[in-house]
Amino acid sequence: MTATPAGTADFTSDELMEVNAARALADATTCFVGIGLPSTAANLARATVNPGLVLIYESGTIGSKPTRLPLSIGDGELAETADAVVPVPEMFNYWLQGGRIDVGFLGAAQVDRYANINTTVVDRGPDKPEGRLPGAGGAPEIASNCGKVLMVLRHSTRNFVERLDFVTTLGHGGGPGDRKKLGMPGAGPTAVITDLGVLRPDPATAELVLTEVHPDVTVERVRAATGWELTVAGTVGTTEPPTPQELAALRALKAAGKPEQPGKPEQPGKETR
Amino acid sequence: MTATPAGTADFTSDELMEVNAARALADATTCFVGIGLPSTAANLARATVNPGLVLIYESGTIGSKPTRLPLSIGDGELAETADAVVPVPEMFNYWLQGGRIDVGFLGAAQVDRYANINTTVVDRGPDKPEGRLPGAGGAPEIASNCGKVLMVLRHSTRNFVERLDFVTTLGHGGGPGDRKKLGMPGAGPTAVITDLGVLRPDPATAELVLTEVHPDVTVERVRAATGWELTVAGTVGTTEPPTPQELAALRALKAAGKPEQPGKPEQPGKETR
Amino acid sequence: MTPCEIKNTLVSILSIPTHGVTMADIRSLQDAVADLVHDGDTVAMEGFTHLIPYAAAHEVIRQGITDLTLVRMTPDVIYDQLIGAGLVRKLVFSWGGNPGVGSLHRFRDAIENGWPRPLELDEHSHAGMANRYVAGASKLPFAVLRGYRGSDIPTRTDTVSTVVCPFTGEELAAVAALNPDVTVIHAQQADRAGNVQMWGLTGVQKEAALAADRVLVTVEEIVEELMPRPGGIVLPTWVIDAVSVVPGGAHPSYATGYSTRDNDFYQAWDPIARDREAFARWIDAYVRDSEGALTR
Amino acid sequence: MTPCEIKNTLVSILSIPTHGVTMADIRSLQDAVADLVHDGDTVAMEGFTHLIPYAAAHEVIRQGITDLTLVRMTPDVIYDQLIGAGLVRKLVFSWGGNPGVGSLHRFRDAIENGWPRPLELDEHSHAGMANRYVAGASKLPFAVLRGYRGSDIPTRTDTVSTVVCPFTGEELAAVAALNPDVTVIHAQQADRAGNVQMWGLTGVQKEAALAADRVLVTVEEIVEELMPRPGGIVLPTWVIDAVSVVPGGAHPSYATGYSTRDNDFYQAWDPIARDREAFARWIDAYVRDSEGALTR
Repeated sequence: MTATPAGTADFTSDELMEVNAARALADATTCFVGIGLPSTAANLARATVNPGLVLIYESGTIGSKPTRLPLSIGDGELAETADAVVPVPEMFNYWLQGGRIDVGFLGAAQVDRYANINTTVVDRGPDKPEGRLPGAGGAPEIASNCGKVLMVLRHSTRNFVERLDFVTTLGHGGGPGDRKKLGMPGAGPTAVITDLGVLRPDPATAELVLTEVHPDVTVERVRAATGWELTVAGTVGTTEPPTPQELAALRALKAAGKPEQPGKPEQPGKETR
Repeated sequence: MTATPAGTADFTSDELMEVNAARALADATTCFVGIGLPSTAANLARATVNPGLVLIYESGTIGSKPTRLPLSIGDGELAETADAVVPVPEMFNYWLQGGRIDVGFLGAAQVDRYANINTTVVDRGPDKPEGRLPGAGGAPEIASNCGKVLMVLRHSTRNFVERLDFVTTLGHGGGPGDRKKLGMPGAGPTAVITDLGVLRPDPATAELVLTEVHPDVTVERVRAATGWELTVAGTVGTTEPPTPQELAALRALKAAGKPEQPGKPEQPGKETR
Repeated sequence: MTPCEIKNTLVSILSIPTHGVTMADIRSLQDAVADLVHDGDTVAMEGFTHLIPYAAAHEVIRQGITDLTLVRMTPDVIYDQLIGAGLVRKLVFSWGGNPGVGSLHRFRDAIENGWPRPLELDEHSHAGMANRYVAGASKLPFAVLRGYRGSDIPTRTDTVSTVVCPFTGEELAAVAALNPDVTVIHAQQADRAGNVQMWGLTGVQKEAALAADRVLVTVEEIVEELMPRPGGIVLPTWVIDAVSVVPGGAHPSYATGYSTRDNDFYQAWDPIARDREAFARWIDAYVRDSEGALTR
Repeated sequence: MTPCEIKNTLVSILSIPTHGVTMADIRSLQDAVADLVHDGDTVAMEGFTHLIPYAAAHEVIRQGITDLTLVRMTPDVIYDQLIGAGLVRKLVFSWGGNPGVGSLHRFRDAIENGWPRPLELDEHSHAGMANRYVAGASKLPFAVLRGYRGSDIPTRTDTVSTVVCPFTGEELAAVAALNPDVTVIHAQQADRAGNVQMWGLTGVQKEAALAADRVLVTVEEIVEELMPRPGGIVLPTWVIDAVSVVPGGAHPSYATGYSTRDNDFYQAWDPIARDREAFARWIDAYVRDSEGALTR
């Protein structure tokens, strides 16, 4: 995270990524929100470009309006501020599979050129055991059933890989038409937003193409951080730096995300019951 | 309905049927209750032999404790007095199919010697259209999935038929073993309680056999009211007449079942909105 | 470049097309029915004894919307009226009686005598119907249950079949999903944004609504804020097309917290429905020419 | 013959054997765990972030009940502790992280290095796991979903397969039912009869409980009467085997209305779990030898 000056405000590349991810939700109506960066982006969108955005968390909350960033998808405030709370099976069956959700917002550990995702295991070399990642969570069906999918993750050759060690969640498979062949209702990933810029699938090939870079980021730097030979759009745009309002909203959300815990134990291990 | 004297109390054959049906629930723990006679019996059981009986109605109520006989399975009091109210799909999937219910209590339009049930259509002769009955409702799966099934209906050759015009709900099929072959979890009908007596399936043949008659009812009268050649048990018992307590409880339930309607319209057709 | 201009630029660069999600309109029942219910539609008016949307059905009768395929677990008096009015081509159901009273005479007359027109049937058990709605809400083509075993029902419908469990080899019943063109329900309350809350017996209304292409909800009243209720189900505005305020719109069914079931009406319906002319007079007097008809 | 004698006679004539339905016992956590959880059992301790039954898991650790197959959508720190304590043979799950913090290090150490013992995995997506519980609660052998498409997950499990819709020909995913030997959940309240109510995020607890052979519920408190709550789920006493009163029994998870999530604990867990010795010291200090251990 290097601080980049921009007019009156200093901001980090992470902040720019988060702001861009929020902006991508400007026209969304309902968003299935993964925890971490997607949750930051979705909550920032509600505080800036899209106050009416309906946030849906897999813990069962529909229309959550948290005032601070939740640490987990099951923080109490998500339920307390929701329009409706439903059981988890209903969430996945009636709401997600039921085609009710406009945008799925996902993170990833590894992504390939077709926006396929690995969050299961990584190969650490012939003499070492597989490295364990958290697993699928809701992602395979989020990516399949939401109208569109946005992804947000940091850009490095560790994350943007030539070949996934495991396909947890299908993005565009091996090219255009693969989703359709598999009977996946949604359009799949439409943008991958990183701390260096934005990649989008080429409609002809479904391959991720660099379409925007952040201010002061060169195309060469993005190429170097990408594990495959990156295709670059004919015209590469530059994303707008965060406005002071966006930055203030983002920082306020994050500051509010670390409240004093009521009944906070003196020792980390101490249980209060 | 002929009034039959019995000690100090007069009672009808219907009342005796209802009292006997309630007694059959003495050891039951949970009962899936059809509307009509089964509901009368189950509510009377709660008022007499089995105050702890858990009444379950297909409208979604678990543990209803109505103070008067509900007219429909969705009367408000069923929900207001319930331990839990669940959506209808949950009722059929988790509770009934889930094997949670001890006794299913059914009525019937036609029953055959194997306690199979028709509530769909009746053949009214070659020149006439089929006569229409209400249909299956919950019965096929109640009869399949409850631990046991009790039936209550009035005894006549119209109801107790040699051959059903339509099998809505399987009782014992064509004999012992048929339920098992079809993979039906519950034991099926164990008693058919009528206004003349009680029939039970012979364990060897699964055929309904007359095991008890009501006081002052002859075996011949039951034979004459049965549309097949009725098998009679070696010893036919006589059911006990209603106790004064049972009769009082039954009549109180029925009287309470006809309350003054709040906002009752002057004309039957007048809508109050 | 002002922040607003920046926003607009970025929206054009980064935004994604919306998925067609819109808020419910709060509008008159007359307009809502005219817009959402069309000749030939498959319509589910649900409510398991409780919250049956009678007022909306009466508006369908007034507008003469016809050739309907009606879907309901328990047709009840509401469908007896629509069938008797000659608007129904086909009925999908599982139990067709007047609860606690007896037969539905208009339903029987249509099936047995084709009056006022023949009525095609697709008949199931309650468990099957409930699961057909679940499949519909889940956007699955079918649902699985351990049902219909030994029953003749599957001989009279093409929407029951079987599947074999790939793990155990057990053969189970499969029922085809129900996805109505329109689902109509009655609820206690909506807020001004069109979010709806119902409570008490909630039956299969959530499934029926989420399975449908279009959803119309009549409500007892509009409130400033929906206060969460025990047993309450909230349907967010963006799954609903129109909300119409119709106090008492479930009569002779009821709305917990607002009214009680008019059991006398259900009993009084029996002689009315037994007689074709009495029925016609009742529909004219209390539906077609009623005061309510003029003000809605 | 007295009415009571009559009743007894009639019971013997007409009664039917009970289906094995009994009321829940209210008893100490120590006794309940000892009776209901056995070596080698398949155990689901559910609670989606909210109402996670930590106290019961700690009692399992104290009693050294081992060779468990643990089932949970999100193993969370609760299973990190059981895995690190060496009691777990196999894990059935869909997302194994410390929510909002990072890895579950005991879970990773067991999988990557077999410490303190190898850990077999049966891995799914959330949608798959949720539907496996639904099938279990419905006593169906499998559930159907439109899932796992294009994913490698089915190559590593024998509990995902396919079925073909008999109506449309579409191939869909089938997942095998989950029917744990024991399900353990935490709820806010029970009444003296052992009926239980929970509210807030209720996750898959109803399904997990109804899918299991045995059910243990820890509660914040016993109340005279369960007052229906918005969003409340009631499990009647006759589907529960034992209720144990354990105030704070979900800590560091939480119980809506009683406590808030101890996010600091989740963050503090990371360095403890990273280090095998620090973990062992923590388990000894706060679980095995804790005051709570003696009083329960």
